[in-house]
Amino acid sequence: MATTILEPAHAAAYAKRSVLVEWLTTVDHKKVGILYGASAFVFFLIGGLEAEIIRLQLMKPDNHLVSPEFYNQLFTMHGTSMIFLAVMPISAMFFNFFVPLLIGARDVAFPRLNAMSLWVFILGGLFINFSFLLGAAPNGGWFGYAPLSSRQFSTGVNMDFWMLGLQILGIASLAAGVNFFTTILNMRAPGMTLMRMPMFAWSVLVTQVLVLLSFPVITVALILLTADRTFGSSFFSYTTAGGDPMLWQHLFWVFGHPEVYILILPAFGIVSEILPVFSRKPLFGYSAMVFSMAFIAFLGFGVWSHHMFATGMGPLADSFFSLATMLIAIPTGVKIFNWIGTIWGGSLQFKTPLYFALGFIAMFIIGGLSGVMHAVQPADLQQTDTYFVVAHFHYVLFGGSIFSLTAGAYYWWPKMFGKMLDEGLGKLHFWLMLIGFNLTFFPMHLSGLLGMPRRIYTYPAGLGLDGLNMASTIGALILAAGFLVFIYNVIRAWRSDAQAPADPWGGATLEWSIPSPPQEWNFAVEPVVAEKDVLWAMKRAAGVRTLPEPARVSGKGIHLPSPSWWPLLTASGILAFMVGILVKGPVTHGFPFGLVSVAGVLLTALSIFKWSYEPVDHPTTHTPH
Amino acid sequence: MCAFAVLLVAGCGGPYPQSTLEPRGDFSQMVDSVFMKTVYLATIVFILVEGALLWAVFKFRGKPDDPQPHQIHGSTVVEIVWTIIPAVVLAIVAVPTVQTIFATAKVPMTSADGQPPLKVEVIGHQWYWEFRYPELGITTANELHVPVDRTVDLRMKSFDVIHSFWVPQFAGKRDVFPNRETRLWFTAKVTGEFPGACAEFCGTEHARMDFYLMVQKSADFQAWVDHRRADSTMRFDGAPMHPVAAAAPAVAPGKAAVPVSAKDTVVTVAVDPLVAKGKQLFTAKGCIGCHSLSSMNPLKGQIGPNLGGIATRKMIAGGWLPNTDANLKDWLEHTQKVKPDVKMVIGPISDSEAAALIAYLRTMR
Amino acid sequence: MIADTAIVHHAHDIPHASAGKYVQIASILFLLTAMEVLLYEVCFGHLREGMGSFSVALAPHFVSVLLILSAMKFWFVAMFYMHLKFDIKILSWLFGFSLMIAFVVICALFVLFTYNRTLWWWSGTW
Amino acid sequence: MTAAVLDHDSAHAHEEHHTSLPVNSRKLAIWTFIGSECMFFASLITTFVIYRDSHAKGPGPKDVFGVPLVTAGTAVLLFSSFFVVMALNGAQQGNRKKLLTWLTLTVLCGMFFVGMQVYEFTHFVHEGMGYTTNLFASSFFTLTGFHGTHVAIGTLWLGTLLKDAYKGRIPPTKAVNLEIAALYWHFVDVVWIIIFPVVYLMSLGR
Repeated sequence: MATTILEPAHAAAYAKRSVLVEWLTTVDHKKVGILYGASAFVFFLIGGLEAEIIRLQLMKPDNHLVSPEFYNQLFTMHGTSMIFLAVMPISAMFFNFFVPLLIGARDVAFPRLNAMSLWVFILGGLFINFSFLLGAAPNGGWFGYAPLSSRQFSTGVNMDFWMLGLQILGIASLAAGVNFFTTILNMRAPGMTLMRMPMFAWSVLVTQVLVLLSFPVITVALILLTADRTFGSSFFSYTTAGGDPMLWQHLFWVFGHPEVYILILPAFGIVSEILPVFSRKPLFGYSAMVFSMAFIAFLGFGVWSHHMFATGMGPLADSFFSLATMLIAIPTGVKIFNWIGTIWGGSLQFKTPLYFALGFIAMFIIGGLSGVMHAVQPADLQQTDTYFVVAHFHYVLFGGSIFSLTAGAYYWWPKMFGKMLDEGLGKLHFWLMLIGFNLTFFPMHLSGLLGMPRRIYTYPAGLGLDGLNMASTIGALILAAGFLVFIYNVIRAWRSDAQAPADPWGGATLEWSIPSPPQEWNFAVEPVVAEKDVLWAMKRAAGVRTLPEPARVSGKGIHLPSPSWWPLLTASGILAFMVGILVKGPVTHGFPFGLVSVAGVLLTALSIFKWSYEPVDHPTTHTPH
Repeated sequence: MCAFAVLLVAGCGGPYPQSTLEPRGDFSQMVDSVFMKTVYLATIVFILVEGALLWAVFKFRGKPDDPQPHQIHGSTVVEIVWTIIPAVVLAIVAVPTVQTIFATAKVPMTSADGQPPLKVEVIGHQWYWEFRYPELGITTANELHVPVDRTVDLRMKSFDVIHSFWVPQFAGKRDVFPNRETRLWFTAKVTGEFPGACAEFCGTEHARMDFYLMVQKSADFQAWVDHRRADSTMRFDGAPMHPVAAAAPAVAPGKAAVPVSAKDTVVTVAVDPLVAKGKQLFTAKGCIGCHSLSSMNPLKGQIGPNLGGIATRKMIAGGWLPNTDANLKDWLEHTQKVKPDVKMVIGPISDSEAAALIAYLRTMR
Repeated sequence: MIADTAIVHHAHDIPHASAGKYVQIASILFLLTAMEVLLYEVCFGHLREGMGSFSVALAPHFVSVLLILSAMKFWFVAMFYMHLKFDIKILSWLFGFSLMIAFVVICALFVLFTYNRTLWWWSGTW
Repeated sequence: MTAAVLDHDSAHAHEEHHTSLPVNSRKLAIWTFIGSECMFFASLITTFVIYRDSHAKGPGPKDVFGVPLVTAGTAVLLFSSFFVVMALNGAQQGNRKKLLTWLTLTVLCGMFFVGMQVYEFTHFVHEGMGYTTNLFASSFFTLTGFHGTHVAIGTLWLGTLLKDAYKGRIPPTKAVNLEIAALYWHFVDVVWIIIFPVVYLMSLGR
């Protein structure tokens, strides 16, 4: 019904704009997705470089490769980047590109809001990383514990960059949260009931609930920290008026624990898409998968204090949070069993995406088991803040999220760019990553148990940690090699002329029914869905294994949202506001930087105002009546 | 993977003085016992689940032109079974967990040797540890002396940011806050010297905020206490060396410092002109502003570590460098290079001045 | 309840309450607010002297009564002014779930901070 | 004119095309946002409750709070909620006069509330309670300040809708434009319904 032919030639109007303007003003969810992915991959490489320097510094005891101060900046930025600038936005790339395709929609519910999320994210990421150029990158840990992060103990602008940067990124996440929640609930194709949705769409829906309910808490925590650092209050410092650093920890982890699931649930979703396709067998226990995911998300709000077992909350609170944390292992176990159930009895097609998806399961099991060990509060008293924890969460976030996101990249690359990635290089990438990953992080379990605390820039000889750390460093270099292979693979595919087919893997979901890469309007005719795994159903009905290659259509008259400058300008206003606060903090240089903030607010307000009165349609299709 | 782990550990040999796997106190043994239970269970689960995964991957590998496999959408019975199994496994873990939480939370009222627990105040500083024995009136730094078989009741606070006190072989970590007291306890079961560390990121030099736990036989501990109570006052000929110390008298009332004769001081100082010069420099260079030289006269709001008995300590610079003349010289001459951002600022200092200070500090036994 | 049948409803429009209903709700809300203020005045304010033993009896229940009155106001606004009563159920679920998480987090934090020492009851000397 | 607007709207039928749930996407979005805001205010309220007794230095709640002023503010917000719901009613009926009248009153209430809060804050500062005087003050100003910011944004939003209404741009088919603003406005009101007893009355009655 959305194919009503109104006006011709919007494609011509698009072509008139320069490439730069086109990308800066785009509201196409696929372009937004690609921009998310490209910028996040750059931040991922920066974060990876930080990790490599960290590993080189820890290669041997008493090493002096980097200064203590720089090391602290490195690990803070590594954590912050990987969480907020890599894993979340790479997931967001998949949300953006594939959620509308999976649910059979032309776009997200709010295309311009979507573009705004993107620009806020990119500007926020640049803002935080800009601190390196001033030699003042954040140095207080990604968790920014007060009072170390208060002005009294952190006089430079380092933590100002962190706190304001995170605030900017939070705005992007919240806007995207509203957008995708609404999109998934309200933009599904006819017949696509919630319980027929692809599992990835479910994972995004649940993830957005977590974003929407956890990010406001870190927003408040950062506002209070800003009040402390910039305006002289003492919410988290103890010296003047009895503020309580524990409040920071609680607020941070009320956000921080759901954040962990924000990082892993989309990974669950991607793997749940890939396994059925390469097993040629539907996902085992679809409803159990949905309910366990919802249950994980729900419990995720009741376990935050397990990050604070060493603070001495008392046995009652410790027991409560211990048991609640253990409960999470049940739905997580159900998910793992269902994945194994999916491949069980299947006909496994060993393509690169399947390799990474299986690697994900294997690694995530290990991360899950060490997670149960942390839930045991007394054991956690020994493990917390050691390399055992570092091992645990890298098994979950690297072995889990990154393996899954890489699987997703290989799986969806042909759809996104119309080029196939090379299978041989892909498998080489997999083996380098699997070996490098385990060589890096498995020894960390042991170095942690043998007494190596986290966040130390060096350690003495004689603790028996030398060999383990050397192994980790060698592993990290192998990991890096794996990603170099990936980059080479991408460049090769980029240069190749071979066009990917619409459905290279025998897919089950709607995105494989349209050309690779999809045309701007996604679906020339809005699909109608009668059951789960809709494309498989269509193939069954047609009695074929592969549907004929869909034709690329002219798309004449298909109505699309207009490009807009206002999302980018809104984001710029937000950035200006934060820059004003940043500079107001420690120095003013006689310039009233408060005015920069005021200008930022005015720019944002003006942009939102203009945006809400801007015609939604493409200008050329908007004729006066 | 587990075999791989064992090989790795075996390959690297030992010893592992900071290991959590060799508990030598009651607290850490309780923790280790529940931890090992989870390790055994986890190993079984690991082998079964990874085994099933690998088996499935091996068994069900297909060719592109294979017929479509049987399309199964799920099974309620199977779902229920594999929901219940993890629940049961977790219940097995949960029971000892809660028991151990309560057992470790409670500070025992009496020690194994029948005495009340030994109270120690732990104060975390950027970046060293201060230890006070309120019942004995002693203050020391970076070296916690305790008697074997006697429960130690630690009451912990921070001077600045959050730290975390950790002696892996004896107890789990406990965070140390600036505005609230936290507690931890343990009873050491063997004597020896054991490293400990700060486990909560606390700024630039977090990595080098180590300390040593010295577990001694009761008699040795008592000797150490007596020595600390006596010798550090000797040099001060009754009158405090500096006004700040006077403002902060010895902690325990009724346990006045051992009276000393002026003669001792004169003797100590007169032996060596280098020591005399060192003593003069210790004031002239401003050292006394932050460091007390007496275990019995801690500074109020201590900034630098208490140096009472510094000559007998194993390590300097926050439990990092062995206490040798060479290291001490390096420390005095290049403090900010050895440990950047540390609060100690001493200004340019010549080799001879350093030698004099070292000679003086070496008399602090 | 469905009074506005005269207007042509858009596909998504859900019938709302009538103007008369809104006036009714406004009166109730005003009354409840008055009761809140009155409660304060009786328990701790100007009316304390005059009410004597009634004040003394009521004061311990001040917080709970106040919270109940506020919850009632909250409910009236959400149900009628925000039309949750007439709108599709998913909106109520959405709001209700958020409120529940918010409420649980507030309560948990309140307990963790206020009863920090109580939670240590087991450790004897505390 | 109405015909023209309707015609204009029908040309844009795609805007309102198929939705999976029988609810406008923007309305669903504002509800989602409101759900998220619950956690925002929950965190601020928690912070206030934890710190409301931290006023060893400077004035405490009993020194500065006055019941009459804040009751007036509460009443203003409650009435504005009533006004905006009447305005929406007018918009849905296509009753322009009703819409304009009640919407004007709503905007005036919003302005009045913001003005009153400015007065209240100035008054507190004069009494010696600055933002950083003590933690009670900091958490009070942060909580009520952010609530006030929400009121101010809502007032601006309703103001632009009033302009639209005046120009006849809110026909019954576009009443949802006002409805989503009204939902936000009611939410700001229910937050105050919590703040009024929890921050003012309970801090006084102890």
